Amino acid sequence: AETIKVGVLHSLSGTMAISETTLKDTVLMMVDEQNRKGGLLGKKLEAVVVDPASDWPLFAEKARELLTKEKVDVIFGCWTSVSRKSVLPVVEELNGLMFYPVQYEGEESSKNVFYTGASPNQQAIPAVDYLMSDLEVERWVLAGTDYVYPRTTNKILEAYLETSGVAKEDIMISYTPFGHSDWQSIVSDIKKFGSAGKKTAVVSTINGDANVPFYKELANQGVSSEDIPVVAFSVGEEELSGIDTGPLVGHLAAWNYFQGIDSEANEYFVQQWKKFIGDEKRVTNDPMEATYIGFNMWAKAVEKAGTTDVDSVEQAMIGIEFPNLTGGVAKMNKNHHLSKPVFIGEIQDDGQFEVVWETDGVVAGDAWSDFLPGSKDLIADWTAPIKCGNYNTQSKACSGQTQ
Amino acid sequence: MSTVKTAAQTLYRWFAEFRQPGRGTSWLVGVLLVVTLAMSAANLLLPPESPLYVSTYTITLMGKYLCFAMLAMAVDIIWGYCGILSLGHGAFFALGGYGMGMYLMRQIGDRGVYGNPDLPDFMVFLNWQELPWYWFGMDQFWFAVLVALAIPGLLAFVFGWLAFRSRVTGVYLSIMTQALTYALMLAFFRNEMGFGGNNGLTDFKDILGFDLQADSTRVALLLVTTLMLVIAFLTSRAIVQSRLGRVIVAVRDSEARARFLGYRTERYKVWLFVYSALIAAVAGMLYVPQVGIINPGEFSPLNSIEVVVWVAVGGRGTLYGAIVGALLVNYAKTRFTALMPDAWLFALGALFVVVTVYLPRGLAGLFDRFTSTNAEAARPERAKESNGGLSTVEVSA
Amino acid sequence: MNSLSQITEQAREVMRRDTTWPFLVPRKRSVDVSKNVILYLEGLNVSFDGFQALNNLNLYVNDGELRCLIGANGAGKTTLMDVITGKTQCDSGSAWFGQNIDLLAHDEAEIAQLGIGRKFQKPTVFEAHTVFHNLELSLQGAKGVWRALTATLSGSERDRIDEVLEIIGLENARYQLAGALSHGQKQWLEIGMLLAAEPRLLLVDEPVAGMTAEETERTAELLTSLAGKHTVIVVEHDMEFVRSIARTVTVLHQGSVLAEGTMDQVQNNRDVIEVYLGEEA
Amino acid sequence: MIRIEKLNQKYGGTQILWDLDLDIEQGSCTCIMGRNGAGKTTLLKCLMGLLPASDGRILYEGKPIEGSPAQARAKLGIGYVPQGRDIFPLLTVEENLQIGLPARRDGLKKIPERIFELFPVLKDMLHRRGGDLSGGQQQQLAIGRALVIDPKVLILDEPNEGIQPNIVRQIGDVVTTLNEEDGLTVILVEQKLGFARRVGREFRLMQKGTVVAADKMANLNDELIRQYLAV
Amino acid sequence: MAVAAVLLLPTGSPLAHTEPTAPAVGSVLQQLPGASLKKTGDLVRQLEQVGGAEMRPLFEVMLAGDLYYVKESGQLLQIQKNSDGARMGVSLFEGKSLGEFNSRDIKKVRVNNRLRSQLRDAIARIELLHGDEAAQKAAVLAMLDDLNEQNLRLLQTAQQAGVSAEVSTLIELADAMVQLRTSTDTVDRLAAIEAMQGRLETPVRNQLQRLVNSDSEQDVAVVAAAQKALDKISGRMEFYGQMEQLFFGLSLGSVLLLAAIGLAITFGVMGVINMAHGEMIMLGAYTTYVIQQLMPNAIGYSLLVAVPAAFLVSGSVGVLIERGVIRHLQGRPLETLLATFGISLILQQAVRSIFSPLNMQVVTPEWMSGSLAINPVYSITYNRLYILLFALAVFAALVAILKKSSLGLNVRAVSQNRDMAKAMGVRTEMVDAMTFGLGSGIAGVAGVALSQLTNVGPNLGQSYIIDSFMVVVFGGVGNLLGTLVGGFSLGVANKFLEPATGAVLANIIVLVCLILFIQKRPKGLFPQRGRAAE
Ligand SMILES: Nc1ncnc2c1ncn2[C@@H]1O[C@H](COP(=O)(O)OP(=O)(O)OP(=O)(O)O)[C@@H](O)[C@H]1O
Ligand SMILES: Nc1ncnc2c1ncn2[C@@H]1O[C@H](COP(=O)(O)OP(=O)(O)OP(=O)(O)O)[C@@H](O)[C@H]1O
Ligand SMILES: NC(N)=O
Ligand SMILES: [Mg+2]
Ligand SMILES: [Mg+2]
Repeated sequence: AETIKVGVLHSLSGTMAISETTLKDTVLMMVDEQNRKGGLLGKKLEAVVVDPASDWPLFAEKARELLTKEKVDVIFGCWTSVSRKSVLPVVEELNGLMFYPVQYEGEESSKNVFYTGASPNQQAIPAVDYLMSDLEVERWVLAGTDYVYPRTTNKILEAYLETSGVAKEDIMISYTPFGHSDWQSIVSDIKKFGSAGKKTAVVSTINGDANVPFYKELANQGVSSEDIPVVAFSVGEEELSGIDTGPLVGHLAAWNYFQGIDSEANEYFVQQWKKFIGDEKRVTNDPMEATYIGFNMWAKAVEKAGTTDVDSVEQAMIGIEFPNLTGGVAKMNKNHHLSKPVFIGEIQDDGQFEVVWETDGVVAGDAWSDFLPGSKDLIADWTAPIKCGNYNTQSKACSGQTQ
Repeated sequence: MSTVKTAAQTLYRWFAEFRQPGRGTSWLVGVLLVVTLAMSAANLLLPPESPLYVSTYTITLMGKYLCFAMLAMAVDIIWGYCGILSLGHGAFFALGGYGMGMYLMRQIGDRGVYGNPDLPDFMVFLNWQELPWYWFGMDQFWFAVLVALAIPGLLAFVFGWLAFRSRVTGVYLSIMTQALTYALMLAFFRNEMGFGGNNGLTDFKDILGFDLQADSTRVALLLVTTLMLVIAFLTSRAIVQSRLGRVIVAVRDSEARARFLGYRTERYKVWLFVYSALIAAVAGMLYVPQVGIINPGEFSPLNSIEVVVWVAVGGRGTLYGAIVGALLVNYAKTRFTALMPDAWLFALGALFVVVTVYLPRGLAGLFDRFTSTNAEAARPERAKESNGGLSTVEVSA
Repeated sequence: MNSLSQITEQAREVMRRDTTWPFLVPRKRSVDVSKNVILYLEGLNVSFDGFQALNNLNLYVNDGELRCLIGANGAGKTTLMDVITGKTQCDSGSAWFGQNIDLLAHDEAEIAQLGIGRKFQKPTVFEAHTVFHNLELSLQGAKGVWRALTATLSGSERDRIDEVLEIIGLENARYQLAGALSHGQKQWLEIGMLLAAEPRLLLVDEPVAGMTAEETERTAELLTSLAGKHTVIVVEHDMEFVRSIARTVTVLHQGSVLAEGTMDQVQNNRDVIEVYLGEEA
Repeated sequence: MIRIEKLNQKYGGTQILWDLDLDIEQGSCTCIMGRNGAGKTTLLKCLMGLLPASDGRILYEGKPIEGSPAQARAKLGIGYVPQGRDIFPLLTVEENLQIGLPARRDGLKKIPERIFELFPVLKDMLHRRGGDLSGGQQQQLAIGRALVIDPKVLILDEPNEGIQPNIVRQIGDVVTTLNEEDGLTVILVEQKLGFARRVGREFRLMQKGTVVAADKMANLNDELIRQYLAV
Repeated sequence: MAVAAVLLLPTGSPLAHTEPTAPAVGSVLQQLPGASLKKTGDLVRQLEQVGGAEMRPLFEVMLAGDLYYVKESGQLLQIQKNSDGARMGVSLFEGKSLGEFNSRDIKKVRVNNRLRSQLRDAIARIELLHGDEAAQKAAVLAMLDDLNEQNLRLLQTAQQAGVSAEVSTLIELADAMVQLRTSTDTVDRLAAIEAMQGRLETPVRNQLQRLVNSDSEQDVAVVAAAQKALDKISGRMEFYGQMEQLFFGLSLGSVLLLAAIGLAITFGVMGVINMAHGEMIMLGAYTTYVIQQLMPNAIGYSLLVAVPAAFLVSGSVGVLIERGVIRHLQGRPLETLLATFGISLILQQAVRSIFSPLNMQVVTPEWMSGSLAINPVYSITYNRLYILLFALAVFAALVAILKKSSLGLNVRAVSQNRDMAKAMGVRTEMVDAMTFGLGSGIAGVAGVALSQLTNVGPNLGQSYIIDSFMVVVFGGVGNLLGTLVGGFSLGVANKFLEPATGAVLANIIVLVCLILFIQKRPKGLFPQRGRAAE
């Protein structure tokens, strides 16, 4: 019997394994689940797992391997933006289909990729709104790892804060290398910056591994969430499971999903996950939900299209809706990004988040930021007649699109 | 049983031909050319259904392997023959790659996502207003190539000149090279550098007007890579077999003695280092269009260490060993990551351990052992022992 | 007006066809031995971590001489050679090669190219090269990088190597790796390398250590035959050997010259007997 | 005391020692001679356990030791002074001497005074790095070091290479003293006939990896010398 | 201004001994279940007003996030998890056990950041009158931020009730601050500034700064005095800033030293290019994790147990590696790079397979958390301080082992001339194994310390291997003192550059300087000397 092949392109070794392995397991769990439901189009699903080993060129190579050698029908993969950028030309050349489940800096929309993680307007902007309105924050530290996601997000936030009337000297920006582990000076600077008598908050786009030492240093230098709250965009339940969260209670994170959110679907998902992975202590997180939504949407789209043919599925995907784990319904928009709700959670001492704020309804993901001069006129629309990822609403043309 | 053994011996002897002056050259060159030409033809001429069809994936993979082989050879020339253990050769490779990447970036022109004809995408969305000066001229292929050679060459020259003049040797030199590539990695990670930060340069469209996604371009790139590898191999072989090569080995074994014979050993080392850096740069230049991305990760010290490992697996001090080692390890990596994604590191790690323990001189040593008839097989073990393993000083031995 | 004609005059001078511009004149400096002295060492001091290895040492060696240098272990003989060949920097003093070359201003490689060759106390040869190639690398000639790349062995060079091989008795080992030679064989090879280089001044540190009596004799003959055309300085502890070759003997003690003279003079010097030879010598 | 039977040894493919037989009596002072490359050093290394023998037997006080490692042989009382001295270059003279102490059978924890009596120069140099000493000083250190383990057999490989004449004599005297007064068995490799004659009581001539002649030193005649030692 | 909204001071005397079950309290409490966060804030305010000091246990339960209510009845209670993870109810105020509750039946009274700070302030006010000295001090400091008249009155009440000299000074400082703000008399205000001179408390500085910047301030003399006071404060801050940087540098140096010190043995002394060194550190860190899993109720002692345990674990793995692999590579030092690189891959994957690829949670014991406040702008974090001391202790211990035992001498002899060492009766195999084990064990011990600073994950080792090699080489291979000095100088250099250049550039500059330094001293900071080293 023929199968439908699902490629899994997540690093299982190297620096990113820490985050991506979970997503590999999530896809395997979804494939299992789908097969138990009878597969798709009467065929079984078969997962093809490869390890791109946190090596960016290897991502491209493995994507090519999946598409040409394994002939997979869809790929779930990537975490870092650079890996996605590396894979992008390959999926476009070979007309593959990829689901990308991680929050990212936006500024991209490809016909062959569906972005189920948050774009900056679904994470960063609401978080800043919350801090400004509810916590009356007036002074801002934008701390990030030095790479494209934080750089872009901070650019957007800077522009956004300035339009909201924050003075330049009330914004401090600090970048650190990947895996930075000595935060003494920076935390001390933050402390000083925050002692000017105005309520101060840190907006953290610090990546993965650097977070643990960062929070440890915060706690030890006595920066409590009540004095200077930190809102993070890359710290979820999984990251917290590696930290002693006692001293971090009250710091914040903005996501489209928290494990702690009460809903039947979520409870089922969490249980299913714990069972699948065989560990009661394992947690779920936002990229997992994004994978979950992406996978289910794809399955729905394949049923709808009646084929796994990429062009048909791509068109069928647009407008597909699927219930979020947190209640409400996610919808795939014309720009290949999702509409999802946004939550702000506070860290609890059990390593979970307590939602303290949420958007009224869903927020539609922007492929192009309204706050960057280069892209405020761009939109992505993969339906006729525009059918392009970077349509300029001023010049009424797709910039630089190779046909 | 005995037929198996004779067959094996014949095979080994056949491999051993690689190392014989003259004939070895033609064998390796021949094999490389025949294989790549056959692959190219199979890709372009046969229909995809044919069992003999070679996919573009394989072509690209092969191209990448050959670039790595060239890099490994570059390392072997200075390490195997001159005893300079560079733990930072990835730097030259990456610099070459960035040179080529800049050219390819400029070729995108206004086909980038923002449609800006002058600025690469990453500059547009980080709000750069104009092209930095060091990007000028990089839209010309010849100029880009020149820069991509000149920068690594110059860096190698300055670095080598400083280091060898002050007689930095052994691990001290190795760690210096490592610091060099590490510093470059951190620098290239910085977005302010204007090389795309962590994301590096990507989304290339075409090279010299040929579409990079076209099969024919990929095949052409493979063939060019093969050709360059063959040329580099022949040149290097000529060098190591000349008197220059003998001086270099002499420098490796007893630099002081060579100096007392009147050889300015630091000059030999500098020029060899520059030569090796240039080969690495060429490898990097060929690598980038084939894998489609260049980013600061290539500067990572661990990458450079891996190259050293390829050379050691293949057999240090034999040019063909470096090539075979690079091909083998990378092939193993490709296979293992697909066959056992969760456990491939066990396999690769074990491979390294086993090779070291059981094949003291790498695969090349294995060939030797089965084919040794000449004196070289009986290398002086005594010499190695008597330096007492004070490797702290004698790592270059 | 005047100045103009001066300038033209100068220009004409500069452009003269029968001269080469000074900076284009090859700076191949050969040693000037017009005073018949090839090595002047004056007031040399070398110390290591406060230990005075050479102590205000003065030594003059004539061109074509065969000089024996003896002295107690640790007297500074090897250190002296280190200074001459540029391996060790001296704290003060001067070292001239002939009238015109200041050795202290050159590094090891330059000094070797100037024509000073050396055999080490502990034999050092290129272990990964064959005996033949060891000799080839030692041949006199250009030692530049580019020249080495294009160098081929000429017929006469090949003959020279064969000749040396015969002298040192390693004809049969010519393709053997030097690393596999025994201690004594390495000694010979290193002497051979010295011969192949045909230096003007040979510094030979303990050449007969580990050699049999007959080999010692052969070495003595060899060194004697070299004297005249070359200048040879030999360090050796084997008194019979020294006696068989020596014309002038210099005795070093604690970093300076203790005595100098013919073998007989030195042998009967009380000081020398006390610190070096021992009573029954 | 020591008896070697049919010893064979190879470096890689080349055989160096061929069916070598050797007999050393307790308390003797035997001088092994032969041309460069005859295999003298190789033989001593096999005896010391630093080179594995391909086959053959080595008996020490009647017990086979060919299988035991060098350190065990040192503990049994074999002291070794290698050709080229092999001082630990970065250890001080004192440390060089201390290394051997644990191998003593009497458990002494201090460097015996006897050594400084034999080689006073070592006392002056106690805190210098071994590698900085001049050749002759190193040679004395090497012998002193071998004596620290309180050996019953002392193996010396060309101990006079590069040593000033009065010290050569001194070493000769020391060896004789050790042999005659302390009853040490001495095995000496030596090229210089004079020294060999003066110190040795027995001789063994080696050629091409085998012992070709063995006798009392008094019987070493010109004929033998011409045949086996001349080039 | 600080976030804390202007709070109404409890009008009822805080000293009144009202019953907590007073009807007013009860009715406020009734409104808590299901209240919005904003509403909860109001309710807390009312509770403080009507309940006073008696509300403290309630506030503390709330602050800890343990306040729940039963969904059906709306009854408030405290939930404590017992060791089996069951939720046990405890009645408020009385502390009676109410038995186990199902998580579905109860709901948490939500608290957020802002509420927590409100609660903390309320507790501080209570503490000021009822707490011990430290609590009083903290309470006064907290109030400096928000010196309204009522707070001030409270402070005065406290002072009259009798407080320690230190707290009293602080209260006087508060007085001065209020004086400066409210008085119109120049002399009074100058006196106030005098009292504030040289104080490092943030509110003092901010008030002076505001005064200096303010356009409405007319009194030139006061402004000048304030400026002077401010300059003096800045001067002191500058000084403490330097001190802080020095400590940061030493602390970073101690981390580098710890990471490198094992390598100084395996690589520096034995000459094994040990690429698996990082993984030995990693094993030590994982050992800490396992130990904490084994003794969850004695986290305070876990590190003390972990140090020897990590030494044994990493040390034994080291011995295994030596016996299994390195031993076969004698005389081929370079090949050890290849083999240990392979081993490092295997070890990384092994922990990934055994412990999952995620980071493991290592708890920081109480005694290592927080910081030692020397003054308001200079404090030293305990974990860094202990690690600094620990690094020095490990170093001293190692030096002692190598100097005092025969191992040190034997290792050096073996590394300089293996054959000769054998011939001298040294059991070289034993020495090799012990040395490699020692180096690895020390790396493991370093892992225990690093587990307190950074991720305990499969990549832990990789992040330290490059730095470790640099430190060892910079210091001079084979020289332990060099490793010590090398580690600290790299750390301090880095930290002094960082404020000016940022973390990334500082790192780059240090690397470039390292390269140039090796030009000048090709054998590192403390080179091996003598003829043999040439
Ligand atoms: N690099 C050094 N560091 C310290 N001391 C040194 C160094 N080099 C030489 N010495 C000392 O200088 C003195 C002279 O040594 P040198 O080798 O020149 O003696 P020599 O005359 O050649 O002796 P021999 O006949 O034994 O070879 C010795 O005492 C030696 O210890
Ligand atoms: N490590 C080695 N590998 C190969 N051959 C070797 C090695 N060491 C020694 N030989 C060879 O073994 C033979 C015997 O060497 P050995 O050192 O025992 O000679 P020897 O009698 O001590 O000579 P000498 O008097 O010169 O010290 C020599 O021909 C030498 O070339
Ligand atoms: N897309 C990110 N988080 O790199
Ligand atoms: Mg000497
Ligand atoms: Mg010998």
